[in-house]
Amino acid sequence: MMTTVLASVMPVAAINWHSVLFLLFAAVACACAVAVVLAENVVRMAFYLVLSLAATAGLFFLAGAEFVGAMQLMIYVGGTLVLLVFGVMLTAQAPFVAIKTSSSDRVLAGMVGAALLAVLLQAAFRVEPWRRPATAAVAAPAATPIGMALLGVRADEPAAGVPAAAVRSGYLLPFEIVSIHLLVVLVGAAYLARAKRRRTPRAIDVAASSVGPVVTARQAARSSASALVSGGGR
Amino acid sequence: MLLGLAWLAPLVSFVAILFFGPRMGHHGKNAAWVATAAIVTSLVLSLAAFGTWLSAHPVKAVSHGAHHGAHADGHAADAHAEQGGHAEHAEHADHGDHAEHHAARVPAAYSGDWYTLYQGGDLRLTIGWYIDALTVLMFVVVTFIATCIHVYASGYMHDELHDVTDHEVHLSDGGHLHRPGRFPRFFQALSLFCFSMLGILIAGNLAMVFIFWELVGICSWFLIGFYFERKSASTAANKAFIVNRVGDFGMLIGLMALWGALGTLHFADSTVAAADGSAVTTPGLFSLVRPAANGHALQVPDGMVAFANADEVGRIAAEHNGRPRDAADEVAARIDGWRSQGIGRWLLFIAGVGIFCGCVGKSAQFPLFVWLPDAMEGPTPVSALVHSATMVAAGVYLVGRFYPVLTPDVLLVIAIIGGITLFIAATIALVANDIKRVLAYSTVSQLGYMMLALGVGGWSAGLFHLVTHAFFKSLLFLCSGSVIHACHTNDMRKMGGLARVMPWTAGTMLVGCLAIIGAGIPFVIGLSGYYSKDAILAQALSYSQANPSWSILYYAVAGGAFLTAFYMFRLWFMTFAGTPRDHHVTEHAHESPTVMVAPLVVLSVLAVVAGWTLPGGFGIANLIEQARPAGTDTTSTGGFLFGTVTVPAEHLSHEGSVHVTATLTAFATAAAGVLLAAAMYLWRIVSPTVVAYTFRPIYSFLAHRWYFDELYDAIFVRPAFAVASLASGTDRGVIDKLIDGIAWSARQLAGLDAWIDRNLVDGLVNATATATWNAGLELKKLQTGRLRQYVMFIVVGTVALFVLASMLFRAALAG
Amino acid sequence: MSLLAAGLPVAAVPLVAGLLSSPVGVAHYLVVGAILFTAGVVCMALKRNALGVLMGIELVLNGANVNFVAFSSPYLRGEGAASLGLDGQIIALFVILLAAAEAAVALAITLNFYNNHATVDIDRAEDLKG
Amino acid sequence: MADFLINTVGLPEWLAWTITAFVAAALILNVIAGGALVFIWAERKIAARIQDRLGPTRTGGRFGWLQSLADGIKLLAKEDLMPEGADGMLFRLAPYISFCASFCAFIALPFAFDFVGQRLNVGVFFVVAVLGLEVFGVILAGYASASKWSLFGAMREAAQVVSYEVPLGMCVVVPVMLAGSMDLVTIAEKQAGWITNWYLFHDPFTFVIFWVYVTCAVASVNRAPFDLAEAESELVAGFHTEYSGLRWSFFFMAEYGSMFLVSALAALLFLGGWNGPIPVATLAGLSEGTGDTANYFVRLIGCGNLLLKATLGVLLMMWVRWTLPRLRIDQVMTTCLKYCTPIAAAMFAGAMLWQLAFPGGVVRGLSRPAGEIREGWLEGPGGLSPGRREPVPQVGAAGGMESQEVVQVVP
Amino acid sequence: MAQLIDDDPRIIEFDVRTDEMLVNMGPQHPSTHGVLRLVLRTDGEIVSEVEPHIGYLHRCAEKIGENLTARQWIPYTDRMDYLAAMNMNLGWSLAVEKLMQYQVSERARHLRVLIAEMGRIASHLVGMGAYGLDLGTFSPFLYAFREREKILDLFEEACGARLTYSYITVGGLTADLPPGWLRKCEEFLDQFEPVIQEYHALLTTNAIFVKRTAAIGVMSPELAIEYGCSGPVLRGSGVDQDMRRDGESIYTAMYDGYAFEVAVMKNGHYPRDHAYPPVPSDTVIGDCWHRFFVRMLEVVQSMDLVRQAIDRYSACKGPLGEPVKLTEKIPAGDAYLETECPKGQMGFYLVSDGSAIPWRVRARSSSFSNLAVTHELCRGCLIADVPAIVGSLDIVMGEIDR
Repeated sequence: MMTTVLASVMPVAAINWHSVLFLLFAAVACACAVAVVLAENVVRMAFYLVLSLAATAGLFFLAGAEFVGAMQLMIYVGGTLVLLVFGVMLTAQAPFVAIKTSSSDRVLAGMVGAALLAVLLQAAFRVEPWRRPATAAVAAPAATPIGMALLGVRADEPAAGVPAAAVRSGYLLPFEIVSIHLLVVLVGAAYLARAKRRRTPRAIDVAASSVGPVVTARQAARSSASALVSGGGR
Repeated sequence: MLLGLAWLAPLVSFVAILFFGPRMGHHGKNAAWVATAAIVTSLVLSLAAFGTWLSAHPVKAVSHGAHHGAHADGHAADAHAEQGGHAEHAEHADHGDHAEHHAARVPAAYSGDWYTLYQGGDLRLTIGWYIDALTVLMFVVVTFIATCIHVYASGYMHDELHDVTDHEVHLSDGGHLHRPGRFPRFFQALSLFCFSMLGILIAGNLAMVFIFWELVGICSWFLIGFYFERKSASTAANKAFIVNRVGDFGMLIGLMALWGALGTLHFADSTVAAADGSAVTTPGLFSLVRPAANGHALQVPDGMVAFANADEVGRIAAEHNGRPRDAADEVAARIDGWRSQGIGRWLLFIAGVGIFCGCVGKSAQFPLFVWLPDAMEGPTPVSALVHSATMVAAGVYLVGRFYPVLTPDVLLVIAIIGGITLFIAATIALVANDIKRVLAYSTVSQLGYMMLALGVGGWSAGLFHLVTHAFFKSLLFLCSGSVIHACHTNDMRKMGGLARVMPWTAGTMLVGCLAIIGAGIPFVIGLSGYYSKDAILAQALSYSQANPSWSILYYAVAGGAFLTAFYMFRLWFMTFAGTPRDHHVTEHAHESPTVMVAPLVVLSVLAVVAGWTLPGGFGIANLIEQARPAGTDTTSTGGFLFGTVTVPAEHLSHEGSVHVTATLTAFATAAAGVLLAAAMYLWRIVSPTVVAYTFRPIYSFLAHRWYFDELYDAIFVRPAFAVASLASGTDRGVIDKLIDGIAWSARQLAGLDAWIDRNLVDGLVNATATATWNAGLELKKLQTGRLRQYVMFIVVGTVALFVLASMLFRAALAG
Repeated sequence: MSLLAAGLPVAAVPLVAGLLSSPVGVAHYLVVGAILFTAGVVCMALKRNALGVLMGIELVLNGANVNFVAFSSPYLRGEGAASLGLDGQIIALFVILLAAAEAAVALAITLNFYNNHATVDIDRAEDLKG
Repeated sequence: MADFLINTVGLPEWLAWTITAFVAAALILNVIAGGALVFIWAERKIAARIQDRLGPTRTGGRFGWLQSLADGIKLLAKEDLMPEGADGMLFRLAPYISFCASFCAFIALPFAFDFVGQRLNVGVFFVVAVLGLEVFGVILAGYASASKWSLFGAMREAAQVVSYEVPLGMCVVVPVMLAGSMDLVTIAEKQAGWITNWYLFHDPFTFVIFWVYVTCAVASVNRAPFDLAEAESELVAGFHTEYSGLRWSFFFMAEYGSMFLVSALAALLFLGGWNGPIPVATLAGLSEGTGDTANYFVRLIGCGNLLLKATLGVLLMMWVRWTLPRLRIDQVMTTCLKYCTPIAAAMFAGAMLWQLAFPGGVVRGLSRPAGEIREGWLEGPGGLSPGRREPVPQVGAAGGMESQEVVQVVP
Repeated sequence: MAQLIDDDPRIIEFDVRTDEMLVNMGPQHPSTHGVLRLVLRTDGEIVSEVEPHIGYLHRCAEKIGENLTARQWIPYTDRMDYLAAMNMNLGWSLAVEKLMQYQVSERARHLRVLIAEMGRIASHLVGMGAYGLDLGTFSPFLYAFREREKILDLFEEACGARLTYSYITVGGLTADLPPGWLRKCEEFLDQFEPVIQEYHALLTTNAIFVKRTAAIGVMSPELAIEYGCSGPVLRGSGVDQDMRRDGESIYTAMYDGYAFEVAVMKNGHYPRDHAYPPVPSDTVIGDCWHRFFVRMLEVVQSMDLVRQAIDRYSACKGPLGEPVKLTEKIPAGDAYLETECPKGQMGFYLVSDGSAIPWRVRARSSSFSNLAVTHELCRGCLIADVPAIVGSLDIVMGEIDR
């Protein structure tokens, strides 16, 4: 029915396929984001989050940010989420997978969320006038300018006709900082997640250490004996 | 690019040993391999670069600037002429009209930047390169000698492979220091040292030079203080470092003068691709000081003139208030006038002298040469490296590199300093008995030679001597190391007759001695030192002819040659000739292992041949000539400080009369020195003891090294102590008392205050605290510890803020 | 779809048609970003599970990223309008990287919390409560 | 093809593009599904031959060539079991996620110049990233199965794949660096010419890193000796213990799809892509621009080349699987973190320095790749290719976008 | 307290602490060699405790033996270690003969050696192939079974059965060898010898195999003796014991005049009677690799013994002799005899009241003792090591459960 109504309103040829794809990805992203909120089970939440993030990556592709999109897939979806799922499973015991929230909290959060959404939407509609996008040929997006910028050279601005004096410096320093940051985070996370605990020794350890106590006992016996002797001598 | 890699190879080794040194084999045994491999890599790459350079810029036999156009068909003859000992150069003697040729001649040089460290305003700090024939040559020399020394050191330092008991360090309990070996650490420092030196060589700007300059300094500190448990070693290291800092301070002043006035520290013009794609060329120091427009003649750069005349510029700017372009135009129009008034030349002089100050420190020139002999406290390979190829060479190299910017005044200063150094060091070397000290003072003396040569305009002569000296001095040091290794003593008086037990060492050392005194058959052939020393003498003679008032310089050189010959052969005779003086020493003496002898032989061969010019003109001298800075091959006259000084063009020294005189002088003085030494120490016609006794005061003056250490002690150290004790006395006697008094009265006041405090203020404060406490108790309930509520608060707050703001400042936020 | 099929506002049809036929602009992306952001915030506020809160944070960051990318996109801007250009994409990249780092640390903290308290309920993380 | 439909058949543009897209999707699907069938049969035969057996002999007449089809039919007919405690939705979805990830990566995989689902600027990156998503299906399957063995398998897979992405990424970066592009088409095209132009032989470092890549690729698609996620002697069947029937076959197809994918990627990155060891086409004068039909056949041959190389890669993996024992999980991680990653990093640095020292290459100097000669048409996806004489037809208001979205498989 | 924890060597820092899990490995699991059930208590991949549960294959064999005559019980011994049924037959026959003080003919003695050693080869081939399977490589398993099939063909020709032979029996063997059998057997041996190098290449010296087995499941000699381990498991720990040499005289008499060296590491090396691959440096005596290697050595050793037995058997011209009657009475008393079976020392005990039917029958299963040590070996290992360790013990559930 809807199709027919729709078809009566507009011809199929008028459909902007870019918009269709955008709507598709946007719908998946938003729906899954909402599903994350609504889901009770942590693993399912993670699953929806993956879908949402992947759909966002699709949006990035549509927006011409291919590198960012691939990065999103690789790091966010691939790395972060696996990490999360790990966490879920390391603590995978039934009572912890689903911790219920009280319904009053839900209502409250819903209201607050709605208010925030209203504010954000209002901003979204008001800040940016609804412009028609450029239909003229745009330079094909490439990863090269990003790479150059990360190395400290702005290749895009001169290309865009920015006067030489106004070309800003690249992102070498932030890039390095982020690199160091990641390293520190890795080390820190590994350190934080450690736990001390008693561990049943392996058989090999037992075999190795079985010699130890015996010897010490023997030595102890010997030393006490010698103490006795020397004491007697004195 | 090859040189860049060659430069970085020791860095790689340094980093590798730094991190993995202790794990490299037993006690880091393989560190030597890593370091040697790195330096060999450097050597190979340098040789490759050398080859590339030669293929791109074939060395021509003509050493006299721009005549090859006019005398293209005379090349073969020239080559023969040079082979024959520069016999005939008359045909070049009369070139009145080569100014325009000279103007056109610019040395082949490449420069550029690898990486821009910082760019802001005019200042552009880069890691860059400036490569000409000199750089390439020095790369080969440095890496080659460093390679020899690495190989040698891997044998010499084997003691460090296991735990070492240092018998020279006495602990409080009477025992000797026992410490783990530091083999990898040594090679680590050695690698860094080579890296720094190569960095200086390749540097494309003064800032980079300065960075590596300091790195060389710190490396020398590491290496000289390698046995840092020994007090003498650590003191020597500190001394070397501090004395160098004194020189570096001057260098910093020079740097600031240059940068402040000219805004660039690059040697060469640098071309930077501007953002709009066009290439913007910033002139470097060389082209600023010797602009091509002016026929590469030296002039005070515009920037420096304007800088020196800042008041006037400011006034002009004020006149043209609001029209900076006009102001600039007017300044530009008037600069030539100012320049002719001599404005700014002081600045250039200061810059030159400042830079030279650094070189004084690094190249151990008077008055900062005192550190070099003490640096003998380091292991011998280090001495060899420091003395021949790296540290001291850095100073001469920098003067050579910086030569175009130096005014005749500065050159004169350099020449004088060089002459003084040359003489003082040579005299001290006469009486020193420590084999390494003799060599050390000989180094200082030879450095004085080089400086003097540069100062009197013998650019290529000085650098030529630097190269040849690098070979034979490292040879001499390694030989002495070999001797010390065998005899376990440094004292020459205990040696003697070693030639029989250590034939290789003796032979190679003899070659080194002959090379350093410039032995050769006049006008026919000679060892490497023969050519370089002749060139210096000739140039000094030429200079003294041009400036009769400064002819003392020539005599200093000639006298120095005599002294050199004397003390070098004194050393050789005392060590190797005659009969053993101390049987304990010679009994255990033995030839060194192959790994130590091999570098000796290689170096001795080079010490012989390094000065030769092959048929066809290939030779180090010509190669250096290729890098001659633009505009320095003419006779130039100038100076305001010491009257007019004429720096004669270097090729003038090749003129027959000058050259013949110089050669004969050199030969005569050297022969006289050798004969005297032989007379005293070999044939024993004249007893050294008697001579020493006869000239007792002079002997003890020399033996105490001109009392320089005592002088410095008296001038600088003692006063510093005195000032310090005065300060501390003032502190204790006056200031402390004063403060005590203040404290006492403050105490009384405080007693009063305490009463007020307790009764009045505390009551108020307590009331406030109670109120705060109660408020806190109430507010505590808000902080539930529940993250989720906090999130909620934040969101509500944000929304509320936004709503509030959009109601109040509708326009501001909604837009 | 089913709502529409059930005969509910046919007036929505022109809207859908408009969405389908008109090109996408920045505002579209901003709306998506807003929804993701809000979902994230609500998620943070709602979930008692520490991991759920983490996921909320990820959503929030992601919503912000959508905005950055949208503002920097060469396709979504009108002629002559100022665009963030490369900056937006690079900021988005950094956000992604830092989000990964944040997730690692937060997860480590969560695990540590779990090791100490045997739960991941953040309502029980009130040791520092005033 | 879209041109053909629009210009010759006269279909409306949107329909033409849709049909083109579907045809492309179908082709890729066939590569996976058909490939999986062939590979399963090949695996059976190869395993049998390695083990002194005959393998399937009778199904389909001779050589048992219909065996995999018969298996497929059996799997279709099998009951789809789901354990009682399983998380139904995730359990059902997991195989499809795995399969989709594997399938998605094929979109950016070129089979020959212009034979590519969607030429992406960041093609390599995209393929690797999407390939990494396959692990999600596995994790979800492991979790949703409500079996401890499955969970173990999933955890192993997660740890392993995430770890191996690091050296894999480093290996992939080397050809990217050499080619100066992340576009797979450009990378492959830069290796055109004689065999010496292949990045495998570019320098010693690339040669070494190729083998590191092979190791990491085998590990990242979970093949022996890194098949820990499904280690049958330890974990029964790992993450797919509880699966049966069609869903199980989807995992299988995803696995074979990924195997083919990494092999094809290896071929593209190191082995010259669709360029044979000898530039036959160039020698025969069949350069680009000789004519559309000639072009088409040249590319078809190139496509065959690539398929051949990828198949060889898959066969290599099979050979390895039936020869070597399985590593332990900690050894797998050790291999990754202590060997592959440092080696890859060192080789990366080495290749970089090599490139710095010999920018022209050493062996490459012998023959210049065609791509460098025809530099002009290697630029980005928007560029004009000689095979297509006119610019990409612009459709709709946002015509510029279409070249991004539209699938161009057949010129 | 903190001090205490820091000093306690048993407290080890973990990367990540996770929940403990109880996992059932078996009885339906690909690598538990039958119907063994292992209950693992795991922390992630790390096994903290392993508890073997047995009894799924219990068939009351011993009780049945108290209702049958000694010879009638022979087929039940077949079903104990069904992979080396010949050796089971031999053990029981010898135990009964010990009580009866029965002496078999010389020819039968050599034939028994021949058959028993062939059985040992067949058993070790399964052990080896299945071990490869446990470690995830499939092909060696089939290579091993290819050769085993040839042995089974030979057995089938000799006694008519491929698995449950009941060939060796009280008082001798049920039948003599058919003509041409020895030639076939020699052909098999000649063909088999180079194949062993193939096994070495695929398993023993394979880097991954060594990585999986070296220093895994290390069993000290003391531990092995404490738990009563025997056979290759014991010898793999470096204990020099082999019933064929150290057993009771009625058993060792069988091997009189046979030259063989016990496959055990002495003074740091294994017997040098054949060309063996070198021992990898990262192995530890008593680990899985050594247990496996001892089996490989014993295969070669058994081939030697078979060759010697063939020579002696064909040299023996006397009659084979008939087995005792089915209802032969057994003298009153009891007898216990341990023989060296492929899996270890298999002991049979019988008490007779003088009738033909033993009053009491007991079997001492070697696999049972060997399995008992599992929980010691697996403590703290990884899940993947559990099959590797259990596989290296080479157990047969039929023998354990009886």
